Amino acid sequence: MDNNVLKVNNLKTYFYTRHGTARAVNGIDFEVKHGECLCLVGESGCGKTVTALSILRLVESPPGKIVDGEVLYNNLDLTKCRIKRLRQIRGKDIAMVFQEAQSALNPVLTISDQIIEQIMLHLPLNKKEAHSRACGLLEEMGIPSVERVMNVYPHQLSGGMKQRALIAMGLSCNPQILIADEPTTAVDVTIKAQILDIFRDLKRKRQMSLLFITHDLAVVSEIGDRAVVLYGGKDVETAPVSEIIDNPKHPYTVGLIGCIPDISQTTGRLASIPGTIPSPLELPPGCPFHPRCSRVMDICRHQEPSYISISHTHKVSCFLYQ
Amino acid sequence: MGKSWLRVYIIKRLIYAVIIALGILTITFVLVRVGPSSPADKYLANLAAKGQDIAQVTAAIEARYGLDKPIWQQYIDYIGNLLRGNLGWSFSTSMPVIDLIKTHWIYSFQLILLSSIFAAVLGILIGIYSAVKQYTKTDYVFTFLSFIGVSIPSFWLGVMLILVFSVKLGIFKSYYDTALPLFSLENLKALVLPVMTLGTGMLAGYVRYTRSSMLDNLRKGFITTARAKGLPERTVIGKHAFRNALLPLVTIIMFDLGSIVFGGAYLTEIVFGIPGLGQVSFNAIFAHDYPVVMSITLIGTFMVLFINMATDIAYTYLDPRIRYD
Amino acid sequence: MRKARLFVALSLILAALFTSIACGGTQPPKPAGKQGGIFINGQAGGDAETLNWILAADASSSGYASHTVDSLATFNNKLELQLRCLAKDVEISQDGLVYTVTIRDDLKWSNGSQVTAEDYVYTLGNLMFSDWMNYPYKSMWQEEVAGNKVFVTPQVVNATTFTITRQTANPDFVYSIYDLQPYPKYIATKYEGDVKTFTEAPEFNNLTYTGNLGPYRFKEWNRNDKYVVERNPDYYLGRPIGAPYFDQYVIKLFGSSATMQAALEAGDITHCGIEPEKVNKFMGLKNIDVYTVPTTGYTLLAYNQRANGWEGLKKQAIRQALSMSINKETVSQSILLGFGQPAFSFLSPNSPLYDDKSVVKYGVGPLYDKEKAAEILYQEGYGVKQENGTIKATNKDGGLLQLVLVTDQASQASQDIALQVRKELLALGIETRVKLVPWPTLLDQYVRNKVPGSVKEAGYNNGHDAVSAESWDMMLIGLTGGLLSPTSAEVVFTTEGGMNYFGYSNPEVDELFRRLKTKEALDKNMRQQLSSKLSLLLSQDQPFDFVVFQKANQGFQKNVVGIEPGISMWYNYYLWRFE
Amino acid sequence: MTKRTRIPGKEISKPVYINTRLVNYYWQRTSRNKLAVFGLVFILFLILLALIGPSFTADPTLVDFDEKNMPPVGFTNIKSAYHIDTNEFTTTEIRGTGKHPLGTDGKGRDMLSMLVSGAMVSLQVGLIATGIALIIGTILGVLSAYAGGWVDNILMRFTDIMMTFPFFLLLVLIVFIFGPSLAFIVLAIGLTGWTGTARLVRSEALSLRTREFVTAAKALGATDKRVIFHHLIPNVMSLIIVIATMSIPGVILAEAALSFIGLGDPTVPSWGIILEAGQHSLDTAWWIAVEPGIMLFLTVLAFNFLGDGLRDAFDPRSSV
Repeated sequence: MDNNVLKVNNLKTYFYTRHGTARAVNGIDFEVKHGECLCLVGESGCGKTVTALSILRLVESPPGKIVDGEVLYNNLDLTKCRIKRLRQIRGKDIAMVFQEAQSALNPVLTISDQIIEQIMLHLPLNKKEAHSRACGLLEEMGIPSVERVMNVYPHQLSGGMKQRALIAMGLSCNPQILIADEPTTAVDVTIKAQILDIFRDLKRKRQMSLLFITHDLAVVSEIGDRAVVLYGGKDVETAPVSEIIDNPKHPYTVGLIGCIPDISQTTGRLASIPGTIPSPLELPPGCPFHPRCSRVMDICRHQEPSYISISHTHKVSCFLYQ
Repeated sequence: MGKSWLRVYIIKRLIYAVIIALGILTITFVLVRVGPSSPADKYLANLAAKGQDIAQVTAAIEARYGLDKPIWQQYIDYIGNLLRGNLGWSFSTSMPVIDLIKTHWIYSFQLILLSSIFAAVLGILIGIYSAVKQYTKTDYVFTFLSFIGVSIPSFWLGVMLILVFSVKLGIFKSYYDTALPLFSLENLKALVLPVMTLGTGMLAGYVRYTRSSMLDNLRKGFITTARAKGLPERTVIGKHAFRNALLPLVTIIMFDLGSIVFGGAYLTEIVFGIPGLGQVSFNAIFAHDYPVVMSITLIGTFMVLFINMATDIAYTYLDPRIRYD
Repeated sequence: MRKARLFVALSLILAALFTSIACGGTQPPKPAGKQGGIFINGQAGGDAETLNWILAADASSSGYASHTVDSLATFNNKLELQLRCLAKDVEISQDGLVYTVTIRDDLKWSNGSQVTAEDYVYTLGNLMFSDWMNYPYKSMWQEEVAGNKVFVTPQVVNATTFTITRQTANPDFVYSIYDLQPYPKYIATKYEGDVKTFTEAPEFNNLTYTGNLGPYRFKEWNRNDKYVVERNPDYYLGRPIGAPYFDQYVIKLFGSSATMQAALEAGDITHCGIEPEKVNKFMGLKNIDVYTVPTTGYTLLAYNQRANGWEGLKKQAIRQALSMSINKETVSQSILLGFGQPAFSFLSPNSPLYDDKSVVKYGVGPLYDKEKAAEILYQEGYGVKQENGTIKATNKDGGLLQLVLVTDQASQASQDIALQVRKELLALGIETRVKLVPWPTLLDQYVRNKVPGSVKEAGYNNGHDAVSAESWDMMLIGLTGGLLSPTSAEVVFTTEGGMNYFGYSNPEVDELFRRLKTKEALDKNMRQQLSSKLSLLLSQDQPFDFVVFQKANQGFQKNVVGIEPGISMWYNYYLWRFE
Repeated sequence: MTKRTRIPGKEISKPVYINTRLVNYYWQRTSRNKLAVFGLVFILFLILLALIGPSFTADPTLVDFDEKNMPPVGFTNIKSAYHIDTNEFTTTEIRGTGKHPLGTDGKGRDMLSMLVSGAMVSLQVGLIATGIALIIGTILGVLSAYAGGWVDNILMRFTDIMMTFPFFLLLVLIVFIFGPSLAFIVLAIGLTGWTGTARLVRSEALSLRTREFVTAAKALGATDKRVIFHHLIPNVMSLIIVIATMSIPGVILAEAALSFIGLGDPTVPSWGIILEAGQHSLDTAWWIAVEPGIMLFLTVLAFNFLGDGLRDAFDPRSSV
C-alpha cells in the first residue's frame, strides 16, 4: 500500500461552449501523498482551478464535463462515485479554500452560520458544540475577538479576515486533504505572509495533505514539498520543489523560473516567456508549448511528448529528454 | 444588531410621504377640476327625455357637489376636511367615502392576496427549477411560457378564460358572486378564474425574475463553496442561492403589490364583476365623484409609499450590506 | 363597458319607468301562490346613485327606491290607469286647474303613523319646491304665469285629501302627479333647510321609513354589486293575498352584458335583458322565456338648421329627400335584427294618441326612393346629372357634398345607425363624415350654442342666431317617445324649446304644442286631434328623421309565473312568483 | 463557464446609431437569440402590414349589416332574424367565406381589414407614446444628472411624485377628463410614462458624467448644451434603445386596456376597441374578441422577445 491519499489519473475536463470545445484540463496525472504539500503551478488559464474543481466534481455542468480519467481517493473514484457518497467526502475528507474570500463567502449569512453549517453537516455535534469548535478554529487562525467575528457578515470583515475565516471553514471538519486555490492572490503582501504562515503551521501540526494551487513560484518555494507544473491543461513537469527551482527541465518551467524577479540583480529587464498561453479552445497540435518554446524541434509540432522519469522523483514531458 | 438609524430613516420617509401625497393630491385636484365636463352631463339624456330645464338641473347638481364655490376655496376646504380625517361624502354612491372604502376593500384585497401568493409561490418555484435546469428542455419550455405569460393582456386572458371555462365548459361562473361567505370553498372556487387572470402575468414575471436572479447567483463563488462543503443541493439552492436571489424579487413583488390595485386588479374586477376598490375608483371617475377619486388616489399613493418603505426596511434584513443614511 | 351607455341609459329609463309604476290596484286579486325564492334582476349598466330619490337626477335611483314606495298611480300594458296608494281618485276640475287627490287611509310609515295628505303636501311644498333643495325635476311642477315660472299650489284638504292648483291649464300635468311619491314629514323636518344633512340623512339613505308603502323593504345595497330588498309582509296591496311572493328581490349588476346573459343561461339570475343577436339562442333554451316588448326609446337623426349646418337642411324638401334615402326597414331588420319598428313620429306607435294614418312614412315603401331623393336634390340645385343619366348630389357649386354626422360614441346602436346612414347617403354621392364623440364633448361642442360674440353663456337653445362651437349637419340621438303626454316633446320641437339645439322653428308646431297645454286639450277628442295634427306636421316637415323605435327582449327563467308581457310589464310585478 | 468579452467601443463617445462596427456587434449578439430574431421579424412584418396592408384589404370602415357576425373560414354561425309582421324567427347557418377570411364583426366589417388597420394604431401608439416618454425621460434624466444640486432635487422629487401616482388611475383620469381621442391617449401615455426612463437615464448619465471623455470635452471648452447633446445623450442611447423596446409592449397594452374599459377612441378601430366590442358577443361571435387579442398578444410577445434579446446583447454580463 502506497501512501498516496489522492491520485489523479489522466483527468480530462472539457467545456462545451458555443465557440467549440474548450479542453481546459486535458490529461493530468499527479498524486498527493499523505502529509505532503503538493503545489499545482502554472499561468492563469492553464487549468489549475478546473483541476481542483474537478477533483470534487464541482465543475459547473453544463457546460463543463469530466470526460475521462479518474480521481482516486482511498481507491474510490470521485469522478464516478455516487453523488451522495461524494457529498460525504466534500468538506469532510477533502475541503477546499477558494481564492477570493469576498465572493466565496455568502454575503447574507453570518460567519458563524457558514462555519457551523458545515460542522453540523459532517460531525455529530450539536449547535453549541459546533459553535465552540468554530470559535476555536477562528482563534487558531489568529482572529482577534472571535465572538464578534462569528456574528458579523462577510462584508464587515477585512480581506485578510475573510480569508482566514474561509480557511477555518475548510479546516472545520479536519479534512485529510485541503485544496487551497490561490488563497494568497487576492490579499496584499503582509496578509499574504500571514496566510502562508498559517498554512505552514497547519502542515506541521495537523499532518494533513495540502494541494496548493498557485501561479507564484515564490509561494511554491516557501511551502511546497513537491510541485506539478501545468501547461495547456496538462502536467509538464513533476518534481520536488527544490528540484523544480534549482534544476528545472521543461523549457516552460525554465521560463517560469526565469520570470521570478531577483532583487539581488539590479540591472536588466524582467525575463518573460514570449507569446501567450494557448486558448483551451484551440490547443496546438503536438506539444502545447511548442509555439512559445525556444528550443522547439520538428517533432514537437506533430507529436505529443510522453511522460518520462528523469529520476525517481522527477518526471517531465518533453522531447528534449526522450 | 441595533438599527437606530432605521428609526431616523422611517421618520424621514414619513415626512417625505406626506409631501409626495400632497403633491399628488394637488395634481389630482387640478386635473379633476380643469376638465370641460360636469357631473351633471351624464343625466342629460334622462333629463332631456323628460323635458327638463337642463341649465337649472346642472346648477342644482353642481351646487350639491360644492362646485359652485371658487376652486381655491374648494381646495382648502378639501384639505381641511382631510386633515380632520373626514374623507367626505360620495355623491355617486350616497355614503361616506370612508364607509365605501371599508365595504369594498376586501374584494380587492382577497383577489390581490390570492393572486400574489399564487404567482409568487409558483413563480419562484418554477423560476428556481428553470434556473437550476438551465438549458434543458424544461427550462426552454418554462422560459417560453413565461414570455407568453407576460405578453398576454390580462383582460383578454380573463375574457378567454370565461369563454372556455364558463361559456363552453360551464365549470366556473363567469362572474364573482359576493353572496358567498368570505372564508369558504365556494368563494375560493369563485376566485379561481380571477386569480388566474390577474396572477398569470405576475407569475410569468416572477418566473423570469427568479430565473435570472438565481442564475446570477448560481454562478457566484459562494455556491461552489457551499457545494464544496458537501451540502446537499437542496440547501445550496434553497439557502445559499435563493436567499441572495430574493432581494430583486422582493422589489418586484412589492412593486407589483403597490401598483396592481389600480391596474391589473381593476381590469380583472371589470371582467368578472368584482366590486372591489378598482371598480369603485373608476366608477367614481366616470361619475365625477370627486371626493372618492381624491380619497382613492390618496390611499393608492400611501399604499405605494408604505410598500416602498416596507420594502426598504425588509431589505435591511434580507441583505445585511444595505444601510440607509 | 361604457360603450353601451346611451343604450343602457335608455333601457334604464325604461326600467325605471316600469319599476316606478310597478304596481297594480284594480287587478282582481290572484289566488295566493307559492311564497318564497329570490328574484334576481340582472343589469349591465351603472349602479343607482342614491335611495334618497328626491335628490337623484339619474334614472336608476328612483327605480331602486320605488320597490319600497309606490307612486300614486301606474299604467298597465294597455296603458290603462291603475290607481294605487289612492283610495279613490285623482279628480280634475272642469277648468283643468284643480287636481284633487284622495289617498288610501291604510298607509303607514315605519313608525306606525298614518301617511296623510299632509305628507304629500309637505313633500311638494317644503322639499320639492324649496330653494335649498333645488329639486332636479322641479320644472315639472312649474308653470309660466306672466313670463315668470311659478310653482303650482298644493293644499291639504283633510287627512286623506289634498289639492294641487294651477293657474294655467295643462292636460299633461296629471302624469307628474301620478308619479308622485311621498317623504315622511316627521323625519324630513329634522333635516329641512340644509341640503347637506338632508343628503346624508340615514333614514332616507337606508329607506327605513317606508312602512307598508311598497311590496319590498330595503335590506342591503352593496354598491356596484347588488341592491337587495326583502318581502314586505305588510304591503297594503298584497295583504289580502300575501303578495309579494318572492322573499327577496335583487338587482344584480354585471360588468358586461355577456357575463350577465351567461348567468341567466346558467340559472344564476332570474331575469335580464337580451340583445337582438342572442334572442334566438335564448329562445332555444329550455329554461328561459324571452318576451319581446315594445319600448318608448327611439333613435332620431336631427338635421342642423342653425347657421353652422349645411344650408340645404333649412329646406323642407331637402330634409325630406335625405329622409327618403334612408331605409328604416334596413335599420330595424339588419341592425336591430327585427327588434325595431320604423318611426315616423315622436309619438310611440303604442301611444293611444298615435294615429298611423296621420303620419308621412319616409324611409319605407314608396317613400324610400333614392332616385326620387336625387331628383329633389337636383331640382333644389344640389345635384348634377351624370353621363349615365343618374344624379349625383353635390354642393350648390357642383362640388362634392360633404356632411358631418355626429353621435355619442357610447351608444352602440347610434354608431351602427350612423354608419348605415353614411352608407345610404354615399349612394346619393354625399360623403358623410361620422364623428363619434364622448357624451360631454357632444354636449359641449355640438349641442350647447351661443350667439357669436355675445357674452351670454352657451345654452341648449340660445335663440335663432346661436350656433354650437363645432359645426355639424346631422346628429343621431336617442330619446324617449311620447306615450301619454305629447307635450313632453315640447322642449325639443318648439322654437323656444329648451332642448331645441338644432334650430328648428315652425310657428304651426309651436301653436299646436301651445294648444295641447290649454284647457281645450282636456277634451279627449280634441287632444287626439291636436296630437295627430302635430304628428302629421312633424313627419312632413322632417326636422328630424325619426328613425326607429326599439323593441326590448326580456329573458326570464321559465319558472316565473304571473308575467304579462307588454310595454309596462312590471306594473304587477308584486304578483309574480315561482311555480 | 463565463467568458467575459469586452464590448468594443463602449467607451467611445460615438453614438450607437452611427457606429456601424458597434451596430454590427450588437446585431450579432442579438441575432444569436432566435426568439429575438423572431420578434424582430414579426415587428417588421407588422410594420409592413400596417404600411401596405390597407391597400390590399377592404375598407375597414365599410359596414354591411347584412353580413354581420360572419365566422372565419372553416367555422359556422347561426344568423337569425325576427319578423315583426309574422312574429316569426328565421335562422340560417352561415359559413365563413373567402371574402371575409377572418369573419366580420357586429357591424359587418371585415375583421382582416380591421386587424390590419388596427396594427397601424397599435404601432403608432406604441412608438409615438414611447417616443414621447423617452424624450421627456431622457431630457429630464440627463438634465438632472448633469445639473445636479437643486435642479436635480426638484426634478427627482417631481419624478417621485409621478412615479408614486398609480399609473393607470392617472391615465384613466386624464383620458376621461379630456376625452378619448387617439392623439390625446398617445399624449397621455407619453406624459405619464417617462418616470422610469428618467430615473435610469439619470443614473447612467451620473456615472458617465465623471468619465474621461466628458471631462476632456469640458476641458476643451465644450458648452453644457454640447456636452449634453453630443456626449451624454449619445452614450445613454444603448440604454434608451433597450428601455424603448421593453416599454413599447406596456404602452400598447395600456391603450388596449383603456379601450377595453371604454376609454378608447371609437373612431379608430384599434385592437383594444375591437376586443372590447367582441367581449359582449363571446357566446355568439367569439372570433371578434379572440382575433384582436391574438394580434395584441403576438405583438407584445414580439417586442418582449426583441427587448429581451437587446438587453442581453447590450449587457456584457449576460454573454455565455
